[in-house]
Amino acid sequence: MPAVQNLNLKVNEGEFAAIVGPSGCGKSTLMKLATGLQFPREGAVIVGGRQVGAPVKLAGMAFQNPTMLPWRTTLDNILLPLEIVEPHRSRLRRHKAEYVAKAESLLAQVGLKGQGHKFPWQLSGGMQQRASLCRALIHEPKLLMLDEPFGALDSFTREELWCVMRDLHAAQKVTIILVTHDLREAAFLADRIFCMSARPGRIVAERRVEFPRPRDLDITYTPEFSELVHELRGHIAQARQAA
Amino acid sequence: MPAVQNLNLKVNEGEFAAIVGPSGCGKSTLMKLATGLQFPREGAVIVGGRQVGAPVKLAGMAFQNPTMLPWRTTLDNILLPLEIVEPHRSRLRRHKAEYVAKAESLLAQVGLKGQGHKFPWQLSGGMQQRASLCRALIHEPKLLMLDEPFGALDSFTREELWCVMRDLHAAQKVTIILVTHDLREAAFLADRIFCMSARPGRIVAERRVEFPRPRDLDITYTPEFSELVHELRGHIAQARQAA
Amino acid sequence: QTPVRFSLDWRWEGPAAPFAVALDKGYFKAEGLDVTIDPAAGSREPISRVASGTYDVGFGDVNSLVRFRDENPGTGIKAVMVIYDRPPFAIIGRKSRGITKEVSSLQGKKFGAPAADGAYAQWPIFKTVNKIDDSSMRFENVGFPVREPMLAQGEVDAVFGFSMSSYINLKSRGVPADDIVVLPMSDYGVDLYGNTIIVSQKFAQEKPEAVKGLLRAIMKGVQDTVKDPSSAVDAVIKRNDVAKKDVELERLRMVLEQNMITPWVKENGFGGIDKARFAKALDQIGLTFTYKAKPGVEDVFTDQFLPAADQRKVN
Amino acid sequence: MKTRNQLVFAPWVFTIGFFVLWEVLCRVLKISSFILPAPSTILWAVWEYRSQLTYHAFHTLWMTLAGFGLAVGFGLLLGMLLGSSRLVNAGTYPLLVGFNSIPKVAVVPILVFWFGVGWVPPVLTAFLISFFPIVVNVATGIATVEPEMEDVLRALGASKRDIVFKVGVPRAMPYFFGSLKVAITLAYVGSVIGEQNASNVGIGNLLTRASAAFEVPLVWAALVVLAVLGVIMYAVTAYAERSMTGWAQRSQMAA
Amino acid sequence: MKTRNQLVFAPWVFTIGFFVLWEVLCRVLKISSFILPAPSTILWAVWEYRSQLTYHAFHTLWMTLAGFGLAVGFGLLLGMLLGSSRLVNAGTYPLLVGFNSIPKVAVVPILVFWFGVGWVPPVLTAFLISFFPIVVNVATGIATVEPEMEDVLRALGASKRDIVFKVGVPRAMPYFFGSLKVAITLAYVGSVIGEQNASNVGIGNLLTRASAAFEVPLVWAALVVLAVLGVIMYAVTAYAERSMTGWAQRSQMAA
Ligand SMILES: Nc1ncnc2c1ncn2[C@@H]1O[C@H](COP(=O)(O)OP(=O)(O)OP(=O)(O)O)[C@@H](O)[C@H]1O
Ligand SMILES: Nc1ncnc2c1ncn2[C@@H]1O[C@H](COP(=O)(O)OP(=O)(O)OP(=O)(O)O)[C@@H](O)[C@H]1O
Ligand SMILES: [Mg+2]
Ligand SMILES: [Mg+2]
Repeated sequence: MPAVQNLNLKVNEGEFAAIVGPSGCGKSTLMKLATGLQFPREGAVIVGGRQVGAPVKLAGMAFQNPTMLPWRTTLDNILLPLEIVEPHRSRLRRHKAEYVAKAESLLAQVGLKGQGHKFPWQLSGGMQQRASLCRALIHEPKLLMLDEPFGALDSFTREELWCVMRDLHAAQKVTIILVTHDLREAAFLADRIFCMSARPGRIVAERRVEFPRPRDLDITYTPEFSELVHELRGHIAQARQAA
Repeated sequence: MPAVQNLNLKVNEGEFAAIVGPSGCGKSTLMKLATGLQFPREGAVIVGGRQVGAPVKLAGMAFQNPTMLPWRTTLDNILLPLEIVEPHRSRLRRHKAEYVAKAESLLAQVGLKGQGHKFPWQLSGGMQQRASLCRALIHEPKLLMLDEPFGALDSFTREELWCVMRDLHAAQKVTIILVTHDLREAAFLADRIFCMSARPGRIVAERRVEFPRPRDLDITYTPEFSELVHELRGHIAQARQAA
Repeated sequence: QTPVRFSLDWRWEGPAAPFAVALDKGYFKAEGLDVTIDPAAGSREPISRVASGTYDVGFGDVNSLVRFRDENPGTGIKAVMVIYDRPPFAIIGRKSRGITKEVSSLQGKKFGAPAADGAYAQWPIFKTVNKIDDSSMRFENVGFPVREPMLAQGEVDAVFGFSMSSYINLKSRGVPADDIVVLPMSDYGVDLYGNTIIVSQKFAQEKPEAVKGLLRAIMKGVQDTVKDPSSAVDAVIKRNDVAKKDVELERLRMVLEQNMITPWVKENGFGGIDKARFAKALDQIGLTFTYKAKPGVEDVFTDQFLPAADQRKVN
Repeated sequence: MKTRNQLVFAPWVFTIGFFVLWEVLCRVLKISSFILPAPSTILWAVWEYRSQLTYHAFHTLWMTLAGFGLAVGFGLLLGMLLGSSRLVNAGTYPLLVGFNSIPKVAVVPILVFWFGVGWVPPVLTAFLISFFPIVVNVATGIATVEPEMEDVLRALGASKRDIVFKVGVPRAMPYFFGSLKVAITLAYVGSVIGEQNASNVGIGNLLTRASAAFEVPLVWAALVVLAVLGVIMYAVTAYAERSMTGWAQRSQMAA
Repeated sequence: MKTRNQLVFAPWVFTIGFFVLWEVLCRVLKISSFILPAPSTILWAVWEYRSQLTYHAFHTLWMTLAGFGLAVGFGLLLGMLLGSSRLVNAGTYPLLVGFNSIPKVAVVPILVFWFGVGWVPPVLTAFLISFFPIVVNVATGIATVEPEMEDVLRALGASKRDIVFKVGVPRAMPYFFGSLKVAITLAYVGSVIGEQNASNVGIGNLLTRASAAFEVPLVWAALVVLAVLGVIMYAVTAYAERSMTGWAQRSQMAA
């Protein structure tokens, strides 16, 4: 049985989209298909009107597992995209210090100040996940694909990072696609939320989020917010039942 | 700087303890020290009045990362503890079918019915985590150490598994130590909650949870419950500030 | 039946015909011996094999035996029967490269001289006896497989080798027979003996009758081979599935003529030694290395196991 | 499934291409057949001596398999020991490396002293020459197991032996199979060396006799037979590898 | 830090123990010195011939290093190619395996024909004999990279070359260093074979001359020198390994 089927999902440029759905419904698969990391056994993936044949360039991606390269320090792991993506690639050698400073400031933003010299396996699970987020951001991609980037974090750290993402989105107008199982997270951050169901993975609901931006953490305590989360819960409950 | 220091933590037999704390504060390290998987660079670890010298036997452990062995199917991964721990070890060959049936029923309980033949890398992140939980349970250990076992799950699946854990604890009177960053989870499941702070990791607060057992999911909507969660939030907020 | 392990000096090729004949015609069996014959990789190998006790009897180079005994005193292995009255050591050159039968033609030439070669090992004798100054000559350590091909290609002017192998190999490489010049060292004052039958001390002391029987059987094999080389070679071909009869027969004929059935053998019978010549050989061996303790003739060779003189006639 | 077909044909294309190139070079450069015979000459020799070659090849195959079998068993055991004990590792590696820096040709005569000419020296030479790569790779494979995987078992109070068998060895399988490719070729070399100096049969023995008789095409025919035997054994190993370490071969890089 | 000390002493203890055992066995079993000389005899010969041994050993060392260097470079490149292309892998493995099943002794004569007697044949033999383990291990290392690691780079639109260099090669380093231990010992064997057949200097040449002259203790002295050279090279490699693949050696099994 295919993991995802007949799945249609439209995200505008500069939009912040969130995908929610029960565990195992095909969210990660969707992300990998969309970026061309996996190829469909049958059928085709169309992005921007064109069939995806090779990994799309210029996406920043944070995987569900942090998968840092164990032979590089955290800092070197974060600098990795710069060694690949132009124009940084050709600039990296000469402007090393500048880029390192940028990586350090990103680390500081996610609460890992001064941990760059450690190897990934010397970091805690949540720290690795945050470092992996830094890696997705360092080259300032136009499209960010985040697969449960805050799954291993406590609520405080998580909320801090929400704000970091919110500000980043506001400042740079990047397109962000966020996979999450935290409905509050989706409601707080996204412009549009897609609910997926399992076996085969399909979009069962699409919901625009109309809260004005910039949003403050306080809105998560408003009744409208609770209502939205409740509505999403309903969709997911349905999606699970269907499976 | 040591990851944890002067840490004293008393869990009674048959108790359900939860440990909460900000990311990177030393929760996983604590678990590993207590089970003898890591040895302290300095000082000693005392469990049950005796210094820990080798990994303690008869503990069931679910790690923060599922770390399934990639060369075994999910089912074989789950059966692994039986190949090690007596008395199952000597019984396994003759009673194979019985044990497989047990593993299958565990899989069904966590919502992975019929997925046993798949290899771990064919499962989604949340599914791996659930399989790893099955592995911790299969040999019915007297002590369960769970390190963020529900981190990658959506709230519905998570709540289902809360109930599974609750029933298991009620039925078998195992001692459970649960690390989590979800305060509602801790409040719903635990008899006693420990809050940790970072750098070095210490217990900053200990809180008994007095809700009567058996608890229903409904209690999570009571004001007492919200109050407890709020109190815990306060401890963690303090713990983070201190760092 | 007394079991006897016998080590040849080399593969099953023409020169091993006497032993093959003795096996096939049951001469060993008739003496009450159950002989197994194994090949070896060179005429030095049987010496250490016999000395180690793995083999009872070997067919190997007596000059190496002298040297071996000097290096390892107390092993007590001895030569009991001479097979090659003259050693096959030779310098093989090409007329077209200026090599002639004259020793002086060797001056300033380039030689293919395998480090492990038995012929090259006698160079110090050759050079001393013929008063050659070899400072202008170049000796290249080439492996056995390339020795003759390099000569055929003209990479070297001459090689050290055994007359019967190198000559035949060169011919099969397409070098015309009249371009090949063979300088057998024994024609140039090198008075050594060649391969002999060697027995271990243990075997000789514990089973002297078996040794005598063995030599009688070999003697018969030699006589049969001399009489009918062609059918003797068949016994070899049977044991070597890549050997070609005409080649092996030619090789055997050369060995018989040049090394085994020499004028001295025709006159005095096969298998024995001329004590004076043997003593001289011991002196000459002293030119190739320094004795720790120079042996006497009796130490190296004993004729006590040889068949009676009248049984050792070969013509 | 175009790529599947390509994968099946690739070995043939490459191999045949290689031989064609060799043939052409031999003809164009007029390389004389006693330096490097053209494949056609060698093929002809293979045909001419087919019965001898078959007979000796089977003997060599047996010697090699016996030696290789010993090497696999011993190599796995020693590799497990070295991989799981830093002390034994530090202690014995120098000896092992030292022993392996010694050309095995030098060891064959000793084997003859002890066991005489026969099947023992080739088998032992094949064994001695081929066990080392297996030891090194298995040891490396076990020593580089991710501690996270070990912890799964250690948390259960598993003995070190259990950990080595349940995690170390399976994790080391890709390493092990890698080493088998090296070991099987070395085992052939070993049994041939053994046969050259201490046997009355076998390709090694045939080789020396052929080269002593300057039958260069036959020498090469024997070498080609050796190579073919090696490739067959490799194919068997590769098949076993695919079926046993499929879990490790998921990389898409090798596409 | 008791274990640290143990690790430093272990090689010495094992090695000295081994030689003592050898000495005792030789004396008790009265093994004659032309079969297997006792270590004391060998040591004496080493001392007696120290100047020749040093001279020839340096020559061999150079030959070996040159051949080994070539093998490392070529092996890495070919291994990367084979590990990253299934097609090339399927196509060339049979050829490589076939070539490696051929005893290199048989190849030396060809080298002598083409390059004459001198330094080229030993270097090339060392190269030819030692590159294969490197190729196999590097290829295996690259082919078994976890796809999750590749994805990190593939998501950035990295070219295959980038992926091979940034993920494949570092991931294959433990495999690579494992193979070096095998390759260095083979390289010694190769240069010795080359020297035996095509050189006027070097340990290989010394070996043949000594064994032709029944100087068995000198033969063994030369072999011991070879072994010591091999161990020294191994120590250098092991040092490089420790400093470059520390990340992979975190296993606690090897305690
Ligand atoms: N490599 C693979 N081979 C075969 N099946 C796979 C593979 N990867 C994923 N699947 C299957 O596809 C389905 C969807 O998996 P996916 O990882 O996309 O889920 P998900 O929505 O990300 O779940 P989670 O929230 O638990 O991470 C699952 O049923 C899983 O078993
Ligand atoms: N192997 C290691 N070597 C060195 N330092 C380590 C190692 N493992 C963990 N640490 C450090 O110990 C501290 C605590 O790590 P730990 O994994 O216990 O955190 P945690 O509480 O589990 O965090 P999280 O909630 O993010 O999983 C961190 O600062 C981390 O950098
Ligand atoms: Mg997922
Ligand atoms: Mg943790």
